[in-house]
Amino acid sequence: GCGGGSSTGAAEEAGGRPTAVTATMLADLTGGAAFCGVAARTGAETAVKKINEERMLGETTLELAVEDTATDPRQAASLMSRVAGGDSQAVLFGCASQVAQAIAPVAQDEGVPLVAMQSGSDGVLDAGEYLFRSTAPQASYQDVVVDRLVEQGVRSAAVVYQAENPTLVELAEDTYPGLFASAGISIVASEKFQGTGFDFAALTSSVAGRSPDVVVMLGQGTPNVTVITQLRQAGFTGPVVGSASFSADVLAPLGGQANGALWASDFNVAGSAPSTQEFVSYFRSVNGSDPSQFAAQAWDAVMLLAAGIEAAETLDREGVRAGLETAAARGFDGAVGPVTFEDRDARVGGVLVTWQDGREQLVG
Amino acid sequence: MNDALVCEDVKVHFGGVKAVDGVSITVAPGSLCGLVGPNGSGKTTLLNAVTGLVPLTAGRITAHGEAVAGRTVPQIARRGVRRTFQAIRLLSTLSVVENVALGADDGRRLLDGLLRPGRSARADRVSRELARDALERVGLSGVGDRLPGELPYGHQRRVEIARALAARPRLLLLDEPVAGMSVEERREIADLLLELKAEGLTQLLVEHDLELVTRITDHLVVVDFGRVIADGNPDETVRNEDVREAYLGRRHDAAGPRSHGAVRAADSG
Amino acid sequence: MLAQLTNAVVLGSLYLLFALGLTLCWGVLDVLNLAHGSIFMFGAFGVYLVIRESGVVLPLVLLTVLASAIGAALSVLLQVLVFRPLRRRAEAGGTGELGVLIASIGAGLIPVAVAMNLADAEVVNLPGEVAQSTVHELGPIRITSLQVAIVVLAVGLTAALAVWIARTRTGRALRTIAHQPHTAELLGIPVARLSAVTMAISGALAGGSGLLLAANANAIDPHMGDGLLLKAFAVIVLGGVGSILGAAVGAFVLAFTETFAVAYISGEARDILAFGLILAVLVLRPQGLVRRASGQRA
Amino acid sequence: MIEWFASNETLLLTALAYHIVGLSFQVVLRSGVFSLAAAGFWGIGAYTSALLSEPLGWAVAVVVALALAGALALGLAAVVARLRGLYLGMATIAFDLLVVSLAYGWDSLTGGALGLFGIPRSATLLSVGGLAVVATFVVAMLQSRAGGRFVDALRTDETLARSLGIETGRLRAATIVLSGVLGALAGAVTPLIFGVLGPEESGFPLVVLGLTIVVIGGSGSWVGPAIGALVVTALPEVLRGVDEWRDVVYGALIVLMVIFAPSGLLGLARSARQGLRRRLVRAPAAEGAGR
Amino acid sequence: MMLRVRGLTVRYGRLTAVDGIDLDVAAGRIHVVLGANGAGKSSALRGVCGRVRPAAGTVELGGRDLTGRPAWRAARAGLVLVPEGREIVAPLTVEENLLVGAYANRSAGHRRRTLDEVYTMFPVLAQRRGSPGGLLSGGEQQMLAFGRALMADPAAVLLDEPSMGLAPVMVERVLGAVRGIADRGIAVLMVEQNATALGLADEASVMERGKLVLGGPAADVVDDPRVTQAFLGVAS
Ligand SMILES: Nc1ncnc2c1ncn2[C@@H]1O[C@H](COP(=O)(O)OP(=O)(O)OP(=O)(O)O)[C@@H](O)[C@H]1O
Ligand SMILES: Nc1ncnc2c1ncn2[C@@H]1O[C@H](COP(=O)(O)OP(=O)(O)OP(=O)(O)O)[C@@H](O)[C@H]1O
Ligand SMILES: CC(C)C[C@H](N)C(=O)O
Ligand SMILES: [Mg+2]
Ligand SMILES: [Mg+2]
Repeated sequence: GCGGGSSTGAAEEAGGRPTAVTATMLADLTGGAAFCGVAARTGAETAVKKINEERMLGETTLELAVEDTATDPRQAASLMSRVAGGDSQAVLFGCASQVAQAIAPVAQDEGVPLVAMQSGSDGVLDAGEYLFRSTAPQASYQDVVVDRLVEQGVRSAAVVYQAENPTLVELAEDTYPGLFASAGISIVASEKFQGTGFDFAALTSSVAGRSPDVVVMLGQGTPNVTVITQLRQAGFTGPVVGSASFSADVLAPLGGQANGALWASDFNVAGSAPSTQEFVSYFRSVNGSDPSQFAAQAWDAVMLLAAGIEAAETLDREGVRAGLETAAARGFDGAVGPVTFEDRDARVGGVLVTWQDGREQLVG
Repeated sequence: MNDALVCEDVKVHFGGVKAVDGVSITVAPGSLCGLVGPNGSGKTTLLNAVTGLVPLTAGRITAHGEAVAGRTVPQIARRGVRRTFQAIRLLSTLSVVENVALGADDGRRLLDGLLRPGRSARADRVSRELARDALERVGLSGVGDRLPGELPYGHQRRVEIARALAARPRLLLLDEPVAGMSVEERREIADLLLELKAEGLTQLLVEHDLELVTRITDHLVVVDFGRVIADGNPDETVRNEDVREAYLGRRHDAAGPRSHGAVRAADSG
Repeated sequence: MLAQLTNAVVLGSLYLLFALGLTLCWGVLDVLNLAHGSIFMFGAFGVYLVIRESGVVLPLVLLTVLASAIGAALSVLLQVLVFRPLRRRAEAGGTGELGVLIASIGAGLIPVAVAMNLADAEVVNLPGEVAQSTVHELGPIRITSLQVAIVVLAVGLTAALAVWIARTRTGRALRTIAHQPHTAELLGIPVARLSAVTMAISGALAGGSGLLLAANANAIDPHMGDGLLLKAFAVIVLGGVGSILGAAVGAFVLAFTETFAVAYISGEARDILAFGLILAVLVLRPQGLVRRASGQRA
Repeated sequence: MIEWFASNETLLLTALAYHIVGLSFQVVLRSGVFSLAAAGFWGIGAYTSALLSEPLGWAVAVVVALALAGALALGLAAVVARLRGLYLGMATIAFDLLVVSLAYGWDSLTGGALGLFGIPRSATLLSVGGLAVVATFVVAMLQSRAGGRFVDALRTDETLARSLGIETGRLRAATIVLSGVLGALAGAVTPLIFGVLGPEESGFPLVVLGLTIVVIGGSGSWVGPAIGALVVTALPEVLRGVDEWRDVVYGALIVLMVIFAPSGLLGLARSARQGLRRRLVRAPAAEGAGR
Repeated sequence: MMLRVRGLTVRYGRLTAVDGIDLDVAAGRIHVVLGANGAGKSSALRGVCGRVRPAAGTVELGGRDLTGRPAWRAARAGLVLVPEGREIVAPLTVEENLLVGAYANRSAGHRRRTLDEVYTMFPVLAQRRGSPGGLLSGGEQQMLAFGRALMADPAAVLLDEPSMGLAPVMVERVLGAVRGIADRGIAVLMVEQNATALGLADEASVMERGKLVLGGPAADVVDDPRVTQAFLGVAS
């Protein structure tokens, strides 16, 4: 390896402080997590615009290069090691955790600070101190959903989940069983599927046949739509519980069939935190549309990086890493509201959202 | 001494088609034996049976005293039984000389290139040498580096023969080797077969050119509907009435009057 | 049980619809067209684009016709721009069959990339009024009108194609092209034209079934043809290459195996069982379930 | 220069691994034994080395992977001995997908759909390059001289090959095993390059990749896979400029290459060289049928 | 209809296989081309029927220009080649092979009649009508190829060594059939290696290294010493 590429490519001022910092964003712009990656890219670019516009880093500007991982761990690992050989001082990543798991060890080995958004599974940060996650893992706030289900008197549930995404697998195999057990909700079926399929009739028939009160549907993008359609065809009429993957209008194609879908999120445009409202209005003014959860999370990743740069004493990779550590220890007010950190990993209080009449809405 | 080839009551049936239906033939070592018969009478199928390409329905075949049954096609070939094909079978992507060299290669030494490079280099030189010799014998020196598809049909047939010769066979089975050749060229091939016989090579020749067959063979077998209908001295055999009926046709009531003289002219030579 | 049986029949019909076009150009043109999956997808995606741009929503039947037309057009384009020049050049000696395979893979990347770039939402699908289909209930069986149509179409088209290939003058000409295109020319068969017609039919089958699948799954995924392609390949080989009826047998065998694996074992067993079955069948019957005369002598 | 190597190390390693994948398919295409099982053995090799390189060290892990793949390939060759052509192709694809579904299903060993990560990235240009050279040497020697004729004969006319005394049964089996072991070798080094391994990596896309490499490069000898691997590795990098339309251009380029270089770039180079030589030497006009 | 060939030249890369030959075959006449292996006989036929694109020259059938048209157009126009090597479609049955030969021949009634004629001419084909063509013996395939050409109801046929691989009895029958089809008013251009066919020819030419070196009424050609020497085998 060739770590600590210092400020090789960054323009330097007389005083020694570079005038520009380059960050490379590896994003899942195509492939299975594209529904998230594309939104994340917009969010990150908007944040960079804001930072440079308002000179939030003083004389230093932040430059963002974006590369597509195609949601392919191997391609991403290879990209990561190339970026490490280049002159970026930091790497941003979004979204899928299987991809994050591939690039994290490379970033650590090569000594490149990495800020990941989404990527909410265990083990992403295990490789070491160069790794940060600015999005709270979904598992940390699913209790809001289960509390709600208990209120509604739900007694039984089925879990249907996609095999390729570690976050979803963790939610299905650890988080929900644990929460359901303590809430007294029984799991009548737990079915795993592969995202490449298009026919889930056999699965949905057998799930519907067990007549659960709710179905927890944990998929990445399109399969959510297909599975829910076929669940409805198979005669299931109850509510559907989902994950962050329901954000970004994934449910729109389902029309009325998705009404009442419920999931936990860390963000909603109607969120009350001032930093949220500030973000939403800036995002609207730049992009002319409402931000999705993923855009908000990517914004926060950039903001954490900016805070790290501000806190850094030197703007080489090691300096940025140290700065990030300081910034994380302080926490910050992000698009999702106030964010705190535990061991380089973000924590937030979750909010409950539901799908009604073609829109995502805050519950309660 | 064993006979070079003995077929005893050989039957090869394909479902309802009795392609060979009880053929017994003996070919003496060093002889040139002819096998003729109408189209579809089972000649090629018999060659296929001898070389192991089709399984016997019944009967027994021995080559040089060893039973063919129970041996695989490559084993039979490596015991010196080689053949040419009626429908030309040359490898279109290999040069002519490599096609012929394949006949001389030892088909068991598949991994020698890696395991014994020295030996395989020597063997390769020998094969190519044999191939060039064989090509020369069939009158094709100088075309070794061309692709077979570029050669005229008649020359492709010669390459077929050369490939069999390069293997230095003990028994050579020829399936219509002169089809599509002019009289002059037939004569050359006939001379070659006679030469080979003089060298002691046993040959079984399937051919429709009766003039040629009677001229060069020692012994002629005639088959029809998968059975032997005549067997013996070539000249006598062709005079056999059954043979004339089945094979030569009663030319007096054939087509137009014009054909008459010409066919005579061709055959009387 | 009955419900799962129904699922298997519907799934088998989907496999079959997809496989018919593939086996047609494989059996006839000796082109294993791996772009078939992309054309299948683009039948649906093209219709989506048309609806999005024009705002006009036609009934499902007409949309299916439109999708078939799109598929046919793409296939003919593929034939004219890729396969025909390839064949012509391959005569001079080259990769032949395999070249066609790789070229079709390359060509197949294009519609997928176009679809990914032109999709404006994360999940694209047909308008609700098109995708919506009445559910019929017969005891434990639940089946939508659309699914009934899929089954009927699959069975009907299979029969029609089988008769066409086996019995008609054009069918014989196509089989001649399949084995000896050069000889076909000698016999007065306009090989280029008939090849284009075959590809058009194959493409129409792909495009139309793409739309039906998209309506059934309520989503259009740029990669939705990929997985099906392998399944269809398996279906065809399982049945015996070039045999239309074989494809039908293969499709339903595979569909039943998969459905029962999911229903009674687990989701993971689906592929293990399916591919294990394919391997086993081929080992036991090296020419597929429905064997055909090859006409080859030793 | 050194810097370029350093920052493109992964790319170069990828090209080397692709070259080995290409070799495993070249062996198949040249001999016409349409076994596509190399992709499955890639998976077997990859999981073996990913799981064992931590406890045993990468070298031992690779050796174990090759031995395991060799033994399994021998078994597979026996099972599919009667299959020919695309039927063999399909059966071996089924084998590949079976390996993939086992990798999905056998969670406790393979990490299921999530795969394995944090694998020691011990591949270096030296080690992988060395292995690639050895693999190339093996293929080149096996296809030299008579060995080359044998595989060509097997591809074009198996019946004929048998009548010439060639043990085609053993040759087919040897081909399947060789292709499998080469596939396993490529598989064994890959997780050592990337540090991650997922079940989907060894399925049909790998078959497509292998075939593409060989068709683009040429199947005539080991040079084809080398050229093909370089092209397939470099092309996406070169096409970075066209961004999201990359696949459109990539697809179109593959089509053009297949059409205009039907025997691969290798074939193209050969005929160019021949044409040049002809022009230089001015070969006397072929005297046709001269005898 | 009259088949008229002028200046036909066929090249394979740099090799000129046929070098500007002229040939005329009138309806109902048989023209035999003799020549050694590699003389270019097959190439000439391929050039005439459009199987290979001639480098130069013209081909006319009944006044219609067919030069450079693809082979299937020529076949539609009534010019049919029975190729060297037969080219039977292996998996199709014998009957299907014959029927596909009639592809260009749209009249169903005529098709049936010709089919019966072919079966009468070659009873073995009738016997084997249901078995795949590829399983026939070499000679049987030759008959099938010949029958298939008749099915097209051609105006002119090109025969490339039709007697190759046939037993004498069959040679007689096939050549008799050639006379028979000529007598129906079909122009026949036939390549043969030996003079067997010369007896029934009206005109004959001898080809050598891509050029016609001798031509005229068959009777004259038969008497030419070069022909007797090389093709009639009299000198032996
Ligand atoms: N594999 C097979 N399956 C079915 N029938 C076959 C097979 N092989 C040969 N036959 C039939 O067996 C008969 C004998 O064929 P064979 O090729 O041996 O004849 P032949 O004597 O060589 O004829 P020719 O002189 O025309 O070459 C033919 O009727 C042929 O159709
Ligand atoms: N496809 C081809 N490519 C290159 N050269 C060819 C090709 N076909 C034929 N030739 C060459 O053209 C010349 C004429 O061949 P052609 O086959 O026309 O001869 P022919 O008179 O029919 O011979 P035969 O009696 O052996 O059939 C020969 O020198 C041959 O090598
Ligand atoms: C949006 C999803 C692709 C991200 C997924 N929940 C993860 O954290 O891996
Ligand atoms: Mg024969
Ligand atoms: Mg010829």
